[in-house]
Amino acid sequence: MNNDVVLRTEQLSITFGGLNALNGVDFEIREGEVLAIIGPNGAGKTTFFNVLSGNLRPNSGRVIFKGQDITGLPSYEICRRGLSRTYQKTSIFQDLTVFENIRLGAQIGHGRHHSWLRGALSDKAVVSVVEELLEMGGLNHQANQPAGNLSHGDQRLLEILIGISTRPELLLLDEPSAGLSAKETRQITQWVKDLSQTTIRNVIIVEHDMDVVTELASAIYVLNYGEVLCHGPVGEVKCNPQVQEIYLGKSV
Amino acid sequence: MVKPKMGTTRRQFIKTGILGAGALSIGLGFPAIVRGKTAPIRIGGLMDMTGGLWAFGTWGHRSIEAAVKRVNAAGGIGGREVTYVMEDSATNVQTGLRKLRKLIEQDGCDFIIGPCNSGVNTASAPVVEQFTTPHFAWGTALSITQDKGNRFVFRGINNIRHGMVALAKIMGSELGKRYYCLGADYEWGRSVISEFRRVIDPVGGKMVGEEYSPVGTEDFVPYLNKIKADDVDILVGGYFTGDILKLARQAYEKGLLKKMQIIGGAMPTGIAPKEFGPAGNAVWFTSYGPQRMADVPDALKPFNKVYRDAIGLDAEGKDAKTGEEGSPSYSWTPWEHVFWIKRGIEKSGWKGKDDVGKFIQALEGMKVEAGDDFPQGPKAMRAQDHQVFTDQYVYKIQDNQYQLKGIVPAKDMDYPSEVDYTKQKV
Amino acid sequence: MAELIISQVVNGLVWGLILALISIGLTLIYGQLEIVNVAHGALYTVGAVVAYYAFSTFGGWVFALVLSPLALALLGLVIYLTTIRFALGKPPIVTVIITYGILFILEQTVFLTYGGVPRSIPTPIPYNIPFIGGDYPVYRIFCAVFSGLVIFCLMAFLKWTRYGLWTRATKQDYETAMNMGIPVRRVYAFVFCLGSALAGLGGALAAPISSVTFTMGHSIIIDAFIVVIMAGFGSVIGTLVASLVIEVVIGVSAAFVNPVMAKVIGMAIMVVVLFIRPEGLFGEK
Amino acid sequence: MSAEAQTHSSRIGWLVVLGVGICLLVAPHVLDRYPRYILTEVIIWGLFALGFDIIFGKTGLLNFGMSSFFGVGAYGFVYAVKYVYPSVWLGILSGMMFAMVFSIVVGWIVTRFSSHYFVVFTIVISMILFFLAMNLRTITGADEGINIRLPDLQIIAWQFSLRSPITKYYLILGVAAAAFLVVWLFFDSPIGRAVVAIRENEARAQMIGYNTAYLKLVAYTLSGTVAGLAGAMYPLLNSTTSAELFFWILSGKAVLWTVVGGAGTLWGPFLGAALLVTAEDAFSSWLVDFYPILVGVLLIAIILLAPKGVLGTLFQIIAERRESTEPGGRS
Repeated sequence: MNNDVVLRTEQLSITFGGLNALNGVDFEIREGEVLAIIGPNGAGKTTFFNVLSGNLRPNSGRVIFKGQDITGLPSYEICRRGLSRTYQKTSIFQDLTVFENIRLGAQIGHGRHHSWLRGALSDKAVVSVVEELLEMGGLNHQANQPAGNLSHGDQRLLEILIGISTRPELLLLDEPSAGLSAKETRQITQWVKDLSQTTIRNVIIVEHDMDVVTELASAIYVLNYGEVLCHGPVGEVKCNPQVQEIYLGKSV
Repeated sequence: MVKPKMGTTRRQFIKTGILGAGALSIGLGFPAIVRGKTAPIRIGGLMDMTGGLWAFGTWGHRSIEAAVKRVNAAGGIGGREVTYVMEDSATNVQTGLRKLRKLIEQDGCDFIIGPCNSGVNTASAPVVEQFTTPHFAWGTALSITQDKGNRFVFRGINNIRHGMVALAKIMGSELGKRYYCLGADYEWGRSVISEFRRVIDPVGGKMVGEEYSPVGTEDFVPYLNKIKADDVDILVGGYFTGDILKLARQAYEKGLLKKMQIIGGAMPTGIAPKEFGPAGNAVWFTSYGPQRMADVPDALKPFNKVYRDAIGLDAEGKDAKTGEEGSPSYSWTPWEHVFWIKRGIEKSGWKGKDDVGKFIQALEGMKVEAGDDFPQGPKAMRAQDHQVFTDQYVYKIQDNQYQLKGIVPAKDMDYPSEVDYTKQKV
Repeated sequence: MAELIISQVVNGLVWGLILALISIGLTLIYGQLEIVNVAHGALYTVGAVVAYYAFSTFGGWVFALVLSPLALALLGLVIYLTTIRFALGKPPIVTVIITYGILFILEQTVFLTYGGVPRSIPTPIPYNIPFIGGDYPVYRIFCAVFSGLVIFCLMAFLKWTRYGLWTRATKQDYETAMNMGIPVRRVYAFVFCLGSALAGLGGALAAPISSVTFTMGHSIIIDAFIVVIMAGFGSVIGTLVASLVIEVVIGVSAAFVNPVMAKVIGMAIMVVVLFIRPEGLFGEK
Repeated sequence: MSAEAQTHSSRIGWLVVLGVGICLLVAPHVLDRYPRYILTEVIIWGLFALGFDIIFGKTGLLNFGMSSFFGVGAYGFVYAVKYVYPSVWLGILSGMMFAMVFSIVVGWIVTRFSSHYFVVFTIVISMILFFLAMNLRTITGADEGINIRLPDLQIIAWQFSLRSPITKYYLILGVAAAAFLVVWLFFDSPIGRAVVAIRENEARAQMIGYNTAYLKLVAYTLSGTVAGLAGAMYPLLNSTTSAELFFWILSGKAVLWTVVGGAGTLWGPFLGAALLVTAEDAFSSWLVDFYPILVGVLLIAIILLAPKGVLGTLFQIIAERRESTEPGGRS
């Protein structure tokens, strides 16, 4: 096996009540790559993420992460091994402060989550990471706000910040621009781009907005009816007539 | 958890203010601390005014109130006025214990008259011992004047043992030898059955089966199914009030009561005999006092009338005002407890807390005659276990009436005491 | 022994049907409104009390059987409008606390008006039929048949009528139902009333078997919760099956062990079922 | 602002804590006998409700069977003192350990359920325990319970008689304060804060690396142990215990006290217990008939209008006041 491969799936399949949500998906992401997954609604993109992150257990097939089989491991274990994700529908800790939202992930990143003999805030290493991340996301002025008070755009940002607070080696972004205005989309795209060039080098992104995909990803996988239709560099896939027909037809 | 909308508005502030103020005003309802330093003798009544035994509590309360009024009208005890404070023990041991403390510690009560709830009475025993406050128990579980009691606990009413002995004596020939036990799974229910066995086993009784149902059973049929009508003469029901009603009716509907008789643990309170319907004709009860005026022995009739008039109980054993069923089988006891206290004080010359020892010694072995003070009849307070011995009544329902079947005199129900409190310090 | 077991099974089925009637009200309300109604037992009590008054006023048992569910539907509407309406969409645990409050209010109101003394209603059908090892009251058989009939009608109603369709649509997808022009709020109110009426009917049926007191709902509500949770919250048919299973199991085990252990075995069955199938027998994942 | 933000609390907060602390220390010498008794009892009930708050207010699981832990703790105390060795410390330890073991076993079963399934499950298990406690009378004494004689309190070489209610008060206050401190530290620590994350969003907590099943078991055990510790102090106060302690009414009271006082605040349960126990005490003799109705209305009103309870809403208001005056800044 190539050591360069961060994550690989083999013949991943899952069915819901007779419906093949994923059907023999082979997938691969290499070190330093930003990949996008596209496809029409119901193509199985989010299901694919759910299987990778351990939310769903596949009926067959394997997920290999950093050379280890992680198929069917509980999601917390997968996260601790360095695979983190965000959600299309914002999933944050509404009543907790923005600071605490990020801190919860950061203490996992530092392996400090078992301790109960010391105050959580006296852990300088964790706190400084949180402050760094807040700075990075420009949320430091709202650190003490309950996360539910943030604007939608900031909540999307916080969603990603929580995702990277656990110091993952691979980040799965599920439609980071969902529900954002054009301007906000541009901002978050730029932000993710910076991120992928500095901290988190391996990113898989599910996205509808082709501009975002073009801006961020180096290669694309196209899913349709739970199967990989085709994959390859962005330019190549965009030109694929099949892809244009089923998905990109109107927008390219 | 609940996720309220963010941002406290003025409205929310006001809302909280109102709620907070409401809660605080509840808290501040805490009554001012009043401590009597002088004259009155304080009697505390711990009564189950709410919860399952509320009917007993309500009548007990009326009884004490009337008795105290009567004592005061006659110039109090030794010239001192008697005041009465009532607290609701809510048919609940935890609440009862707290209210007991309230009576002793806050209201400064010198004597406590306990509720009909055996659980509260047994749990009270260590507390009254600690505070050296005489306690007059009203519950009928045997243990109150046995292992669970102590020198500060008295009981002016017979207990289940008397009740079962009396039943056996009166039923006599009607009492078949084969019996089946079904009781509620708590101490009182179990002791009804064990006391019945204590009486009948030595004279050839044969137990066919024994079961205890969990508290709150609605359907007795699964247990009744185990009983074969031909094999059993008597169904011993270790149940109280509402449950004995259910048991009897369901047994009747199952066709068990064609020949079989049912023994109820004690006379129900508040339940009219007609509620039993046709099932009633097979039901026997032991009763701690007379139900109707007509059942009272002639010698006691004038005394009983005084007491009934005073607490508003009519000749039929109903509330003179509302016509609802009263608790005549029990409600004389708190009344008499007031007068036990009076006799004790008068005999011992009790002046205050320091004389408790003298008071207790005065009551130990005391005999009282029937009178307005003791309308239920003459009594003796046994010294060793502080248990009163008095007459016991036996009833049966017949044609939708509680019908007196007989009265068993105290001397026929004697049993040796297993404890001797007189050896304890006071 | 065989005789005893048969009679335990029969009685278990009979009592199970009555329990199912009450429990189905609980599960309907949950399935539709996601309200965990702790006050359901108090509604059952009120149903029995109304039955008592109806019986003693009009002298006929039929009146009780008609008036109780009607009165309870009305009471359900009042409760819905005053409190439940505001609890919709809140987490189930919040609804537990709200209905716990309602339980306090209802029960004490019954105590203050009806009184604390247990009273009884004479058996409406005072006949027994000979049955292995003894007699069996006809009224219980009537109750079982009647309950079964009501449950059947209810299921038919939910399946074939417009309101039934509406309730199913609302249950599946609130927003789509809204867009399709289904009066969602009215469906909610209706289902809450229906559930309350079933509790009332259960109370009216059980009143002549049990005795009518203000605390009679305590033990039944726990039994009802046990079957509803074992069935999987929201499943009508599951609730029916679970009621029958639990009552038969309790009855049959009472033939072998003491009543308390029989009861504990009944409860333990629920624990085991949920341990294996956390979503309940008929629940959806 | 969340209750969690309160932990980095302002100076005023500490002053209040200090004030309350001093009041509690002085109280037994100022108060008359009965109010002192009530206060002692309130501390026990508050600690019991704190146990409930851990699982409900902090973890988001409504445990309607808290009475089991209280009962187990009480019996743990009585067995140790009566049958093993007459030492109060042994009794308290035993009550706590009994409750801890019990909550681990039960928690292992129930924490795999959530929401309403968890609620019903906990009720049923507590009912099973109640029926068994009533049934196994040779062990529990059923509803008549077991009365005990308290040994003297031994602290190193000093002996104190527990016949003195003041000694009892300080012992109970001390144990409760220690337990409160442990709980408070727990929820200030990384693991405790992770527990709160479960309440907020269990799926996400799992996704960022928390073994939520394990954390729920930890919270459940802590909750049961604290409630059991409160239970162990009940026979210490009243020299008696009975199977009635297992009855669901007591569980209902824990819910009531905590919701009224302020779920998730840790102080709220104590406040709620104080308010409602004194209210019950003051009212139930002259407002007997309407008290339960009042309680019902209060419960509904609080959960709908101020779901954080008296204290939680107060905290929220203070926090937002502070925020509006000093924008930004973490602490």
